Amino acid sequence: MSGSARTVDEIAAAVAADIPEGSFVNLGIGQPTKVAEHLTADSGVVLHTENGMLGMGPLAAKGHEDWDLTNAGKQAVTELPGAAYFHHADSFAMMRGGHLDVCVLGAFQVSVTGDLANWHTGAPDAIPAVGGAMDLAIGAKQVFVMMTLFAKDGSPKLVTECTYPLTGLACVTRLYTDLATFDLGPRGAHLVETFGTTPAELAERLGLDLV
Amino acid sequence: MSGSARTVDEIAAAVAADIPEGSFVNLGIGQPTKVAEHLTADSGVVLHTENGMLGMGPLAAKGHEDWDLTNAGKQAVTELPGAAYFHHADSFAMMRGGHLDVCVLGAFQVSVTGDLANWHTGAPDAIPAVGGAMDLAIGAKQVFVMMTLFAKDGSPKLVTECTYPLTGLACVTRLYTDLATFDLGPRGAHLVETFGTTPAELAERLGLDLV
Amino acid sequence: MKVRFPESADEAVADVADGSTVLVGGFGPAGMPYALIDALIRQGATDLTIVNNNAGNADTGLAALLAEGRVRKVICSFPRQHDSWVFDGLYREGRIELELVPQGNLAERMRAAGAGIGAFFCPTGVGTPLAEGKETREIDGRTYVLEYPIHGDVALIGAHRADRAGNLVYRKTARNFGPVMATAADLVVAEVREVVEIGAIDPEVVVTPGIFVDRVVVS
Amino acid sequence: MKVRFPESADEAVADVADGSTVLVGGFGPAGMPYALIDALIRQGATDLTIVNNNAGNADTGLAALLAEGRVRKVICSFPRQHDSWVFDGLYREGRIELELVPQGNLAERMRAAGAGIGAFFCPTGVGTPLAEGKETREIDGRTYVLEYPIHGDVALIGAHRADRAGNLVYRKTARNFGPVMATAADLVVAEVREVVEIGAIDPEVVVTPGIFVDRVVVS
Repeated sequence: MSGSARTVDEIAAAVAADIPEGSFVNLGIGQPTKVAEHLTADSGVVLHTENGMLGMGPLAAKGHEDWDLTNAGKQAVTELPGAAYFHHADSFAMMRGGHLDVCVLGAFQVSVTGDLANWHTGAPDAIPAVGGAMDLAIGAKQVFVMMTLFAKDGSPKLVTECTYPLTGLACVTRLYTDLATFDLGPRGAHLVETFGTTPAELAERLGLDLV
Repeated sequence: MSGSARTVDEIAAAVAADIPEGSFVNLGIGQPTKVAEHLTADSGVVLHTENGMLGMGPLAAKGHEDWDLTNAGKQAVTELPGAAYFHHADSFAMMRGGHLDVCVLGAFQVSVTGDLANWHTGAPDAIPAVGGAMDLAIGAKQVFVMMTLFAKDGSPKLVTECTYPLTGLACVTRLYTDLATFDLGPRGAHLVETFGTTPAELAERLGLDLV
Repeated sequence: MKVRFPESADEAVADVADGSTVLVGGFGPAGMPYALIDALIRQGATDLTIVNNNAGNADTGLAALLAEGRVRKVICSFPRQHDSWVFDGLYREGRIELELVPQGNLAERMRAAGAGIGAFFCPTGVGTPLAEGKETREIDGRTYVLEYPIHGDVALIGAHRADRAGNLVYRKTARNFGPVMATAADLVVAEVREVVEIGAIDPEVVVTPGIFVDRVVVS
Repeated sequence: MKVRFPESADEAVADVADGSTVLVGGFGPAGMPYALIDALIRQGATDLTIVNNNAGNADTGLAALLAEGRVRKVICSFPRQHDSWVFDGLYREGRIELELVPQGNLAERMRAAGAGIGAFFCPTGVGTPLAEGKETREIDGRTYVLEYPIHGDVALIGAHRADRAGNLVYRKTARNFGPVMATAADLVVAEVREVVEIGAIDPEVVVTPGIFVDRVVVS
């Protein structure tokens, strides 16, 4: 156990540290994009953006945007040496065919066996939108999720079974949160490390058996 | 009726004359390749070769072969201005998706409703080989066949039902032979023109009702 | 058949029929055929089904087409955006139909339409609400959902450059859906920044061969 | 993972296991990875399944591999050629298995393997002996045959040029099966004419991105 809960930046740094050298990686929209800031150039990690590019660089500097070159969040980005462009069907074939090593996603809920809910709160008046989330969930060799462990109302977001509509079944392999990191799999959630709390405290707050 | 049976070159010329201006066309291996010799430059016809090219030009001159540039028969060919290269899956997607206007094939047998048999004689000791024949048969908007109307043993090659293993069902739209041209379709074979014979003679030799 | 080069975007979309399914390229602004969409707004076709990754932004382009009540149904992966108020309003009022499709399925279903594939078993969406009511099958220990082609009557796409044979190249991530949509519609209209002579695009780098392109306009 | 540049073709194929399915690029001589095939012959793996458009020509390359009795099965579209005597002899003696696949299915089945498609309904071969015993289905009035992916343990392909990131470009019709096979195998080895520095291949013209390529050798 470390002394205090992790910030989003610390979570992103932890994710970055666990990405093997030379991996091909897709970072989901939102918090996962922060992982890029913690990847060093000599890691050889190559970023994929599902709108058709490998070798994506950082956001474009203000005033230097090229609106033909954007990421999945439609922000202007840049191109690194060794990049490649391809069309949408090829890009998702790459993803769905299992060629990406890692994708990093946010989540509303994750189950102990790795089910993911991150596209829809299930609220009746919500306009649904899925984008590439379901494709990413089933496509990458490893799916990492980063999120806070508890919702604002205090309810756990790591659960026995997701109550929100699912994005994918048994797809999340590792869960990075402010309070702990977990390995997920068919046998349940394995607690790897805690931050600002103890395993016993955490198991109680979560109401889960952690294997 | 014209005065005499057509030569292979005359059949090829007749096929070429029936290909609409600006068509995208695949010419099968063997006799159909002769059609290219009768296409004028101002026809705007663009040739597809299934090994990954549009805008194929004539055979390469002797001594000027480039063995990275071959046709489906693995002969060295040339490239015309406006050509494009693509990989095999894209090439067959183009074909099977119905984007080619015409393909021209040879045949062992064709049925009056347009079934095609051109890949296998059915001989027990024959080593089967299909290549792209089945894809071409179902892919192009129109499938023209050129062949002699009778086999060397005198048996008709336009038949009520093919006895050789099929390449495709109800796919041939027009049949060009030495003795006649036919339109084929669900209602049977319609005689368009005869060469060196009369419709009555031909119907009798074929043993078919020609609609 | 040979590609045509109409004088204007209006001429290029003049014959789009009411009730058409229109594939519209672009992912956000990148690759969006703005001039063709504006021409389609002026042209007047209605009862349209629009296929795009999104469902319009702010008050221009697709959003303007929606605002005019010309779209019966949107097939897309991500309608909800910070500036998708036109779609949001129509949807909440029940005045527009939505088929929500995972982005990879959107691309692959159009590819299938262009490639003559009748249907395909796909791993995306298994066990989720978007697979409800769909046929599933276990193949080699993995579960798949059966997905069907999305075919367009018309595709309106944005590209970077065309040659006089209709061969297209794109620029950076503006490529996105354009090459796939070009294979999947009966009538394909491309909006490009420039048209060059035949021979000026290297045959090795053509992304969309001219066989897929019916009309090209410069905007 | 990062692409490697082994010293030799022998090193590049050193770990091909007995019983592997090996996708071999090329359509006739164009795109054929001759050095890798020769290295595979020296390497000794046996009981192989070979996927190529043909089944070997004359006495070299694939034909030599067959002649050494190392191939259990060939999956191809066109084994019979004027100089396919090695295959012809083995086949007539019942010493080699043949799965004959229409050429478009060969390409599309490998694409499916690379794209995560579990199976697809395809119009090719309906009503012919090559569809016998296969599931068929009528979709929108047309009959289709269900076809399954062809996945390789190894792909050996020929390309024109690689950069140090493993991005590949091909030359003319030598492109053929290479880009598809590169997506469909666990281990992808490319034989190229030259390797250039990163940045020397324009990202717009990359045909096979480095993500698909494990090893590159110059021959």
